Formats: sequence, C-alpha cells, structure tokens
Amino acid sequence: MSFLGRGSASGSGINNDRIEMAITELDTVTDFFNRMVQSCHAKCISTRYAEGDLNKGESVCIDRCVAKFNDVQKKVGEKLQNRGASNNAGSGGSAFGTL
Amino acid sequence: MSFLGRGSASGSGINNDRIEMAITELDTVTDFFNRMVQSCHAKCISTRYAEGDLNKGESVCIDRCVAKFNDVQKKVGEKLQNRGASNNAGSGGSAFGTL
Amino acid sequence: MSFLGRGSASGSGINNDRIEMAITELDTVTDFFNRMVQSCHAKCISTRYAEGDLNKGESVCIDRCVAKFNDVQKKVGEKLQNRGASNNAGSGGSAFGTL
Amino acid sequence: MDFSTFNSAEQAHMSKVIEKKQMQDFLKMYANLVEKCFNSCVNDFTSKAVSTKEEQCIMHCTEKFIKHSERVGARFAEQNAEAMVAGQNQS
Amino acid sequence: MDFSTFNSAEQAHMSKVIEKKQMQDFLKMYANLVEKCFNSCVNDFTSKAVSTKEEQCIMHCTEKFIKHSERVGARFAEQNAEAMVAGQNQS
Amino acid sequence: MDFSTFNSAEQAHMSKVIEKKQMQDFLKMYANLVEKCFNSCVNDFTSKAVSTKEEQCIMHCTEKFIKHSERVGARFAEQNAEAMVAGQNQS
Repeated sequence: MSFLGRGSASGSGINNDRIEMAITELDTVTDFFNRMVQSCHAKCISTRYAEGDLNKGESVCIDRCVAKFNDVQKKVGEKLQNRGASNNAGSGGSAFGTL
Repeated sequence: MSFLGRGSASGSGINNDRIEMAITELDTVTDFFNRMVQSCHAKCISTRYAEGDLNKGESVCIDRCVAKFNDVQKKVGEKLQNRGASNNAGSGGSAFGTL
Repeated sequence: MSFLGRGSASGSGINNDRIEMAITELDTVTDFFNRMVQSCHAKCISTRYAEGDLNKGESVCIDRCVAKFNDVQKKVGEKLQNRGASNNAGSGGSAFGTL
Repeated sequence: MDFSTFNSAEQAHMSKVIEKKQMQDFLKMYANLVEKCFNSCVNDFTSKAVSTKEEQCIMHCTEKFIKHSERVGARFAEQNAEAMVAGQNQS
Repeated sequence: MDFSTFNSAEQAHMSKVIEKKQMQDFLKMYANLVEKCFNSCVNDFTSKAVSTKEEQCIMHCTEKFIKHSERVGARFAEQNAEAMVAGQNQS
Repeated sequence: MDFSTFNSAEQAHMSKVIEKKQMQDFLKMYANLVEKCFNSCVNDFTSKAVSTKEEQCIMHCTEKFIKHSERVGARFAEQNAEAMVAGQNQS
C-alpha cells in the first residue's frame, strides 16, 4: 500500500490512521462481496453454459442467495461476538509469540 | 509494497507511477502463471503419485493445456473488452460508494 | 505494508531489512498455520454439524493431523533443498525476464 | 461507505486509492474468470486448439459470470441501502 | 518467533505491525467462516429466509470451527516449543 | 517484461523488488506444495506418524509438481517469445 507512504511524506493534513482504517474497511467489503459472488455462483449457476443469459431460475436463486448470505454474515458475526472470540480465536493468533 | 515508500523518500530520480505499473504488471503475470500451473495440474496430473516423473501422457497434456489456457485468456479478454465491461463489471466495483 | 514507509520516514533507529524479514517470517507462519487449519478441518471435521462441540474422534484426528502436517512440511522442505530447487523452481520465476 | 468526514486532502487520497483498487480488482476478476471458464469448459487435451464447442462454452461462461456479478452487486447495494435507512430510523 | 535481538524502536514497531495483522487475520477468518458455513449449511433457495435448521447448522459450524482452530493452535504451539527445546539441546 | 526504458535507479529498484517477490513466490509455492501433497497423500489418521507409503507419495507429489511447474514455465516462455516476435513483425 504505497499510497500511505506517499501520504505521510507529503504531510498535507492527512490522518494516516483514518486512511488506513478506511482502506481496511474497503478491503473487507470487497473480500466479502467477492466471496458472496463465488458462493452464489456455485449455488445458483449451472456450469453447462448452454446460454450466456441468466435464466429465470438462476435469477431468482441469486436474489435469495444474496439475502441469505448477508443473513449468515450477521449470524456468524453475532456468534463470534457472543463468544468473546473476537480477540483471540483468530487464525494464526496463537501462532505468534508475544514481544 | 514498502519499496515504493523508500523510493519516494530517496528521491533519486525514480518515477513512482512507472514503478507501480511495472509491479502491477509483474503481479498480474505471476498470478496468471500460478493459476495456469494449478489448472493444468488439475487437468493433467494423476493424483495417485505412483512415480515422481511426468509420464508421456502427462507431458503432452501439459503442452496442450498451456496453449489452451493462453487461448482462453485471449478470448475472455476480448469478450470483456467488447462488452465494454472493462470499467465497471469488476468484482466489488458496485460495492463502493462514490466519494 | 505501510508501516515500513512510516518506519523509514521516522528514522528512529529502525533497521528496515530486519523488520521486513520479520514480517515475511510472520506472514509465512500465519499462512502455514491457516493452511493447516483448513486441511485438518477438511480431513477431520464432519460437515453435518449435528453439534457445536468437537467429538472424541474429531479431537484425536486433529492432534494427529497437526503432527502429520508438520512432518509433511519438513519432508517437502528437505526435498526442495536436496533438489536445489530452492532458487528457481518457484512459481512464476520462469515468467520474468531479466533486467 | 461514507467518507464525508474526510478533509479534501484525504478525499483526494482515497480517490486515488479506490481507483488503483478498482484496477487491481478488475485484473483479479479477469484472472478468476479465465480460470473458472477454463476449468468448466476445457476438458479435451487430444488437441492444442480450443474447439468450437469449448469456445462457445467460454463465451457463455464469461457473459453469465458478468451478469451474475452485476446482479449480485445490485442486490447487495439495495440491501446495504435498506440497512442504512433502518439504522438511521433507529437513532 | 524471537524478537529479543530487536532494539526498543523495532520492538515497538513490530508490536504495531502484529496488532494490525491480528485485526486483518481476524477479519479474514470471519469472512472465511461465513463462506464455509454458508456453503455447508445453506442449500435451499426456495425462500430468502434462513430456515431454523440452516441457522442451527451455521451456529454449530461456527462454534466447531473456532474450537477446531483453537485445538490446532494449541497443538501447533506445543510442537514448536518441543522443536525449540530440541534445537537448543543440539547446540 | 521489458524494463529497457527504465533509468538505472529504476532498474536497481526493480531488481530489489523482483528479488523480494521471488522469495515470497518461493515461500508461497512451498506452502502450496505442502498443502497439496498433504491433501492428496495423507488420509489415515489412526496414527500420528507418516507411513512409508504416505511418505513415498509425498516425495513423488513434490517431485512431480516441480517438474510440472518447470514444464508449464518453459512452454509459457516459448509462447510469450512467439507472441513478441509476431507483435514485432506486425508493426
């Protein structure tokens, strides 16, 4: 993320922490969206590829898939928070030593 | 990509945009190559692993697989351009607000 | 990796090469750990999800899976070194021109 | 995403960041599409030429994936907009 | 990992790096979990509501994945500790 | 890739970048290989020791993957060279 380096060099009133947080949020949303695209493709799209258009069944399936995927995201998020797992069950967390 | 930060700091006649573009190109080629390796492995290599050498059938399959994979890349690229989809059908594109 | 840019900007006695190497090591361990989690999940965990606890069979399987995965890592590493492949069989290596 | 609290320097900066990310996302989507359509459509390695049947499958696969992504994006944006309205009504 | 040869500026720097990485790792794990549990548990698209059965599957899937990760992490840490002791005895 | 239009500072810079990337690519290939060969070869969890049969499979898997990558790389380089010649003849 070279832009941050440049940002801090120019010093033109840019708050680096704010920018970093915005980028993390952007990356998170993009990653989430891409996974939704992949999952709903696997669930709804026939891989015979007899035509280039979405047929009726596929279209309806996509709409429901997006709603369900969003719902699953919320439920998993709540579960993670309830479990208080948010801080230390992360992948790799236990693999690092402490400084 | 920390090196960019350093580049801009030293100011030794380095054009950051050119460097960034070269790195993007490098990353793109590497990603493409890695996907070709994975796909052709899945198509051509038996997972019984009875021996460590490529047999005749596997070798011929790899050669054809590389040719076909490259061809598919071209055809998909042309399709994307024709569709004028190059700018806004990107994954995540529609997930961002405008500034 | 914006933090490196910042490090070099502040110049407060930070050895950038050492920091970069530490980060590469961190990333490598994390990536390895995540792959182990994924592989052992695929090998040991039933996807029926009838309950939230690990049952006895799953728990024992995980323990053995971690031991075996580590062992495979060592064996593959030795094989790569013996073959002297460490430098140039890397994915993408052959895709780059020389400067 | 809401950048309205950003000052103009920060907004300009984020514009460049987003522009760069969109290019990278497009390139990743392209690579992804090649891989997906190749894996689904190409199964004959008795020749090194892509057959007419394979080519047609690849064209359909590409077109369908784009339409699929667009539809997912549209539904996703709608749901985010609804969630935002719901959030404002609560506060 | 051993950062004992780092000076205090470097240690402070690595602390920030690790903190940031842990946040990113958590977000990646979360996305991963959503994808995995969705793919395993949701197979009925005759309705846009998640069914009770699907929801239960998702809760179990999430809980099991966390317990799985923790167990893998614990075993992994043990083996690394053993490897470190073995390494010190050799030298 | 052609860096001939780069000045010497830029070329030196790109050399460092490429060197670093090659190291990262190697580490990624290594991790990938461990994952792939583990998944293909290890299926018995009645013991925590890798069996002779599993070990042999892993050795073959590793060797074959390297040879496979090298062959793909060689064909890929040939095709790129051809494409470049074709491009020059056209202009």
